[in-house]
Amino acid sequence: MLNYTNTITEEKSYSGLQMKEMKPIMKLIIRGKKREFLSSIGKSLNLLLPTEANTSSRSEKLTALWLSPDEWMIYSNETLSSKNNDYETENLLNDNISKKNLGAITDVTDQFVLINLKGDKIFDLFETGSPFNFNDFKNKKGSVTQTILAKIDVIIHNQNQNDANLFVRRSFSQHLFSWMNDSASRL
Amino acid sequence: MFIINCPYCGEREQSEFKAGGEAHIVRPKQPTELSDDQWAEYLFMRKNIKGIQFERWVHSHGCRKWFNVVRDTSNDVIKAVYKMGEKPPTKK
Amino acid sequence: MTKNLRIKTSKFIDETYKISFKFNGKTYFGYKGDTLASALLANDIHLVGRSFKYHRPRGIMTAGSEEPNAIVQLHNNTSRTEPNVRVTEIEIYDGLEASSQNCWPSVNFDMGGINNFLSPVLPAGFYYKTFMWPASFWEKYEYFIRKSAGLGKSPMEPDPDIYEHRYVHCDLLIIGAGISGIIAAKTAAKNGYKTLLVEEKSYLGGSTIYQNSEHFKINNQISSSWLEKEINEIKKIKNLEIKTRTSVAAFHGYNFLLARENLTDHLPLEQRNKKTRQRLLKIRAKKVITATGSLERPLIFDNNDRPGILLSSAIHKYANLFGVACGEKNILFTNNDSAYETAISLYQKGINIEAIIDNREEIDSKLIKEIEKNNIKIFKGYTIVDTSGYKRINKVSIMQLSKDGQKVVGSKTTLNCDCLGISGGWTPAVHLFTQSGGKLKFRDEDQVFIPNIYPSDQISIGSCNGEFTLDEILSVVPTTLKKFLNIKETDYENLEVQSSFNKSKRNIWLLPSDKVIGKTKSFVDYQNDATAKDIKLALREGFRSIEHVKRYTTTGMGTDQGKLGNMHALGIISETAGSKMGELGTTTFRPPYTPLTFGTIVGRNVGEYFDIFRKTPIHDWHVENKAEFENVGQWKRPWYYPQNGENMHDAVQRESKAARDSAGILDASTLGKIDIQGTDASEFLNRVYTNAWSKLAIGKCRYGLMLNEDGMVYDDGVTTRLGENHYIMTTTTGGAATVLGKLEDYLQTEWPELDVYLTSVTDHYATVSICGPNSKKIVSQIIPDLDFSDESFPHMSFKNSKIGKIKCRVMRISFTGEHSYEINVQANYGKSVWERCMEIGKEFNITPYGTETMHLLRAEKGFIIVGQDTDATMTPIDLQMDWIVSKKKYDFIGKRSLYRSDTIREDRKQLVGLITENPNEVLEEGAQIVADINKSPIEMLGHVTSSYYSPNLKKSIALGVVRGGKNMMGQKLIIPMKDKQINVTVADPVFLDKENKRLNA
Amino acid sequence: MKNKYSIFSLVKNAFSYHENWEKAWKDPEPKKEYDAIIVGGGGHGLATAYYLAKKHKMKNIAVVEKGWIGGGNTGRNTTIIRSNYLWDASAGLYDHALKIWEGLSQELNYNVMFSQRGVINLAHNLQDIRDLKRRTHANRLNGIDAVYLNTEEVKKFCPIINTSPEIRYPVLGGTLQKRAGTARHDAVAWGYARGADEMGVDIIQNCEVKGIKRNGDSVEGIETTKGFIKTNKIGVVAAGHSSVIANMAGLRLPLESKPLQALVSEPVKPVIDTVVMSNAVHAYVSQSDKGELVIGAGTDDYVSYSQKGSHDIVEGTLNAILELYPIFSRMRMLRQWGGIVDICPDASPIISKTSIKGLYFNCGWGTGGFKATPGSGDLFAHTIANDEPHKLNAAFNLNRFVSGDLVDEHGAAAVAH
Repeated sequence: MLNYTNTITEEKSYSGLQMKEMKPIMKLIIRGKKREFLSSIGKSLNLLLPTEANTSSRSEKLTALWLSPDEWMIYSNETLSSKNNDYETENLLNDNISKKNLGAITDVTDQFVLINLKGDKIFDLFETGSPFNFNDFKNKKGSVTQTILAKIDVIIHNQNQNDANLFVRRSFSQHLFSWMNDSASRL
Repeated sequence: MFIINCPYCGEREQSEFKAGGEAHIVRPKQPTELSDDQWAEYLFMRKNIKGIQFERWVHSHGCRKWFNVVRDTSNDVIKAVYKMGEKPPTKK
Repeated sequence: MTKNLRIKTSKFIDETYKISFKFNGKTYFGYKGDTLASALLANDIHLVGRSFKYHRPRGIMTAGSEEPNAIVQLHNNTSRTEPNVRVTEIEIYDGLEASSQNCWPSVNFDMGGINNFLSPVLPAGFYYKTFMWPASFWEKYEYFIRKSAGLGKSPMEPDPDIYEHRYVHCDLLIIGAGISGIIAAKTAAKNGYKTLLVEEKSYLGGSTIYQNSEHFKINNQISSSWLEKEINEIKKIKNLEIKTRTSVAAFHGYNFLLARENLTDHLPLEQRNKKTRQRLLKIRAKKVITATGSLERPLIFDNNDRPGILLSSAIHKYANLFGVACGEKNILFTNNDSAYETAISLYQKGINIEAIIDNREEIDSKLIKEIEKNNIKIFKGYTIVDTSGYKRINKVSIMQLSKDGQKVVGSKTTLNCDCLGISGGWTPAVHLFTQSGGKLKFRDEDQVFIPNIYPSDQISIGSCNGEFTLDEILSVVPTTLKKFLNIKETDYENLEVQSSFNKSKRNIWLLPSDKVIGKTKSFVDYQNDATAKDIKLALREGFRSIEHVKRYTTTGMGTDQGKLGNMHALGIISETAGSKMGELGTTTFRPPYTPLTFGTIVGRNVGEYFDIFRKTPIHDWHVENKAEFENVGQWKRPWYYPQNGENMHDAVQRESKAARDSAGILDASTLGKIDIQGTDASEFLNRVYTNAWSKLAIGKCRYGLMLNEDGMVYDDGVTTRLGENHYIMTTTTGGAATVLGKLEDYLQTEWPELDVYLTSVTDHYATVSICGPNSKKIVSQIIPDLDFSDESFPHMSFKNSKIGKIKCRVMRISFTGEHSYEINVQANYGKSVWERCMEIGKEFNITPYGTETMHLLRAEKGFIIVGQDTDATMTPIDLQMDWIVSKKKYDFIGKRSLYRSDTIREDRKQLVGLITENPNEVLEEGAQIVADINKSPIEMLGHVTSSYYSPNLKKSIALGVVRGGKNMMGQKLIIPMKDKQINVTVADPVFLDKENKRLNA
Repeated sequence: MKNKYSIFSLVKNAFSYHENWEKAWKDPEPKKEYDAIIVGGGGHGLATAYYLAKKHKMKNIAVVEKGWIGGGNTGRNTTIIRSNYLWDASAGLYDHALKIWEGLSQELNYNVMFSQRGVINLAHNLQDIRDLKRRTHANRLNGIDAVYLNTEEVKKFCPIINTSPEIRYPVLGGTLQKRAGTARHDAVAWGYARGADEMGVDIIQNCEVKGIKRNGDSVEGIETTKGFIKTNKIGVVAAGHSSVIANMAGLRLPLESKPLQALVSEPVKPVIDTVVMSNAVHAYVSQSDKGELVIGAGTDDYVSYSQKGSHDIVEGTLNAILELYPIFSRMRMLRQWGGIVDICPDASPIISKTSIKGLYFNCGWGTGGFKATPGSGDLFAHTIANDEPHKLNAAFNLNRFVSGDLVDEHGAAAVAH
């Protein structure tokens, strides 16, 4: 049996800010342009992909983030078991999308590390390292952006008041988390 | 530092983008038919305009989409943006 | 014993809070609220520094960031030392230590002062005219020139402080919290604008806040008390953020501004640790209001630079704001009314005024009447022609001005003083406006440049827009705001304003003297010792453009960037050259407005945060096992694994041998991986690689070479066909990002019709590569239910499988020429897979190897490394890889370029193997290769690209590129080193196992 | 004869309060016709005119400048001079220039303050080491005084560099060219202008070229803001604006004009006595005689003629500076500015004839033109006078972009210099 290793081990807490990695979370990149693609995704997952830029949609099990006109990320709302990495959603979409040449499904579960942030200082932290304008973003539940934080590409999902998910590529995640903690320590 | 209005994501900082040079230089469909001079023209020769330039940018740290920008290279004012494949707006 | 010139208390000074500080080693006292300047003046100290060129004694001249003279070194010889700090800007704190600069042995006796006597032979640009003989001597002259230049001293220890960035996005930024800024802030914020108000000083209200004269009233209240109420109100407004000690350094296009927020420089040292010293605000404002005020102009006359000479407005400020008298025998010299404001406030405070010299003839404003009423002598129509006093002014000589103001007439009168206030009128602070690309216009009536054309959504208000008087400001500013913020009304309609200021002014850029100009020293740029006669000399020598004069005379090139003198320089040029001011243009004001600390610009991107540190999923194992690491792009890759004190050579020899004799294991997770899907995937690969892909069977792998459109090798790697329309491509570690970018570019812009999707999965997989004769034994134990027989799992093929319940992909590919496998597993299981391999591999002495060994092993096989064996000038043909260039394919990226007249030449540099005569001689990578050592000029045929001692071949091997090398097999060539020549023979680049037997061993 | 510059003439003139110095150059109105016109009054253009007059005895020539001489990249660059280039062609070109630099002050009787304080190029990774060694070996065989240094030797030559192995990209070694150094940029333009003017060259400022008159495939003259000027030889040395002039003649060049920024710190007493450049960490620094740290940044990636660049570039450069020199953290940036550099695909210049008879271009110097000023002027003058290139600039022709025989110096240009 293979052991599962975390990328980010500690949970960190500061006044007005808590940060921790959520894992394992299934993550898929799904790509497609055709109309059947959207409808077929909708049917398969009973989740409508957001077509408006910088937004997200959510079902009981899954959340979908808009990344570009033909690209979305789908991730599981709950953490899964680390004992196996055979995801029914992925298989379902492979059958209904890939095999039917409607689009592309790619497993990126470990490509990205999901860091969850809670507290009222989330955006104060982001403002120390991201050029993105969070003024409207922070008041809009479900908004999504791909931008730069501390020179690293990130996807930020404002899933709730004082509750945001940040996705960063695994090989960058420890560096970024260290930077976030350094910055948070002075907020 | 410009603010660039990505046709897909909206207004973002220049830091999120990369420039791709002069736009509407179509890769020849039949390169082998071209003379060395014609190929060099495609490969290297540029208008390098001082004034209104049509150019390519990519939202490399966002949606990763390429698009076109109309910019006055003498003062860096961006006049318009438009998607790949769309007709360039006529000069105002 | 120095005098105490602290006069009656000011509410801005907390006399209950005494602060002790050191200046040039001596201890003094000041109060909370003092700047170093006000504290020094209170102790009757004017002499602070020495000038740049002539080392003339210089004192405090201003009360703000425009100070040219009084700059000091803080905390000399400590890690917190800082050169060139303006005493007018630094707030004093307990333990402050400042010392004078650019003087030796001391500011009171400075050897450099001799330059003042040599000055006749040191006119502007003298160094261009001499120090040329003998030719070889320049370095020696230069040594002394450099030593005498340079003001303060650079810190020599790392900076203990922390700096940060903050990105700010607001509807409106207001720069400057003087009366105009305050009015704007209240108006905008009340109308719903998310507003940021920044002020460089520690207090709000600008110069109005200490304007206590009965002559300036708003709604019948003294202007300062009126403004105080306004300030208290704006502090309560929600969507208004106010930042003091924050100065805007740069105003770039698109309303992007940089501001420095100073957080700890006013605190005692012991209170600064672990705090952020300065924060750089990167501001994006939808709208900007510039309310930066104006700077008082000096007057240009002979010896106008002595300690004790200050701007009249500075004397006013020191008296009213800091409660300090700059002297006991004060004289004021002016060409306009503002000196009289100073006079009145000095008079009210009982500070003695000897006389006022006014170069105007007819003057009769309320202010002047009051002065005369208090029978203070006013010399009307007079000018100062000279001053005396070496380290402190003690006399001024005055004469009457001719009607046209061009000459002096009559006899000379001498007046005693210990302080001289000068006022040449006001210059709007348009620096930030012009930085942003704004165009100025010249206003003749009062000889000022004011904003004219705005390049972005911004406006200038108040005295930086040429509105100098209280009544002007209160009538013009509200109207301007209504238009700019498009709102109906403000709180400032029909106020009742009383302002006694009369705007008349007699502007003479260079005041006449009774001496010939050649004998005068009328300073235009105080810090750089540029005088009026220097400017005239430059013009005489043909330097016409303002930029030429500036560069030739160094006017405006000091740390104050000519905030005081630039206008006079322009004036003198236009008068001398007979051109009009407006047409002459200004010199360009370049960012930053005031010098900006490097650390502030860099923020936290220092030390461990200088650059990103990418780790593979197996990184921790490598660290635990003492790997030495190599930087590959932003990745840290194991370089080699030294065991019990091995050096690199021994470790690499051991690792390489083990890999070929039994089993080696490599962390290949850093290779770029791109998931390619879509019905046109095969066609896409056909277009981006040099070889053909359509016929590659599902489950098979193929090596591909990617070119630039110019035909030069760009990247390489193995791509595997996972399904009919599904591939996974690997790229070089360094190339990963750029390759994906390039492919997306072609896909989106050239071939949008192709149904292809690219997704990076580099970080999703950990890649464990096991090679060597025993590799199969090991992997088959890790994945027991997979058939590893050569029949079902041949070289260059792949299989999906599982380890336990965990999916993985196994490729049988080889970069070493050995029988080898690559296990790709989801990253979070990678370390575990690696450890299993080590565990099971024990019995086969499985040996982890790093990049160095990998490079050696592939070199034995003659496999290239893009970037090491290639530069941007190598085609696949040059690499003797013709076999991978499809002749059938109609087109692929870079194909056409391979058939240009110079790319088809036979005598291009080509990749070959090199064998040294002496098998133990290992060539130096980068060494050049020649055929004839005696030929001159010597002809270099190429160079060594890769070179190693091969433990498996027991000899040195090397790859290199050699002109025409293809047809030189067996030929002898020479490597000319510094100390010797090495003979080599050109050979086949494949040194080991030419038949590829080992792949299936 | 103009009054000669020397300490004696300074003393002599001191007695007349420097009232009697002559103009360094006249400000003439253009004549109707010239034998040759140089477009662009920067260092390269003025040098070209100087050598046309001096070596090729062409006296009836003019330099037309749209602003003031030396106001473009000449007056904006960071003045690094070196010749340790990789390829023979480049080494030949830049070392030819370096040799002229060594006697230039005396030749011009104008102190250009050429200071041979040495230039170090740092290596931060294994490929850097290979590339720098490759370059030093080539330099040695080309007779150029470049040597390879290990980390300790680097530290010895420039003690303030942080050579700790703990930093993100440790200094693994470097190269040193001792003959390399810096010079005073303005003085180069002024010195050549004074020299050319003395030989009768007309230096015409505030004269912008508006068009190039052609007769078939040869040139007849230029339209300017000061009227039409007849000539049948036009040498264009317009740096960032080369393409603008080329377009007037209906030519297209393999150039892109991009912003390049630089900055100086406040002046301090001598702290660094050499020039240090780093490709991998993207920073280079020297100290002016005035005491300012002179720091060059990289280019932006977009075409612009605005003479402004993006702040990210400046920030990135200072990041690198503080990585290599942590002691400079409390130093302050005094001034920052931008220039427009014309960049060739192979990062090498063009000194070449064109398809139009009598039209010559000297451009594409990218970020490294200043160091070549005297050589570039000399060789371009030769090319114009003889209507054929000198052997030292033969490789830098326009045709290389057609035939594919590029002189790829990206290694040398990876960081702006």
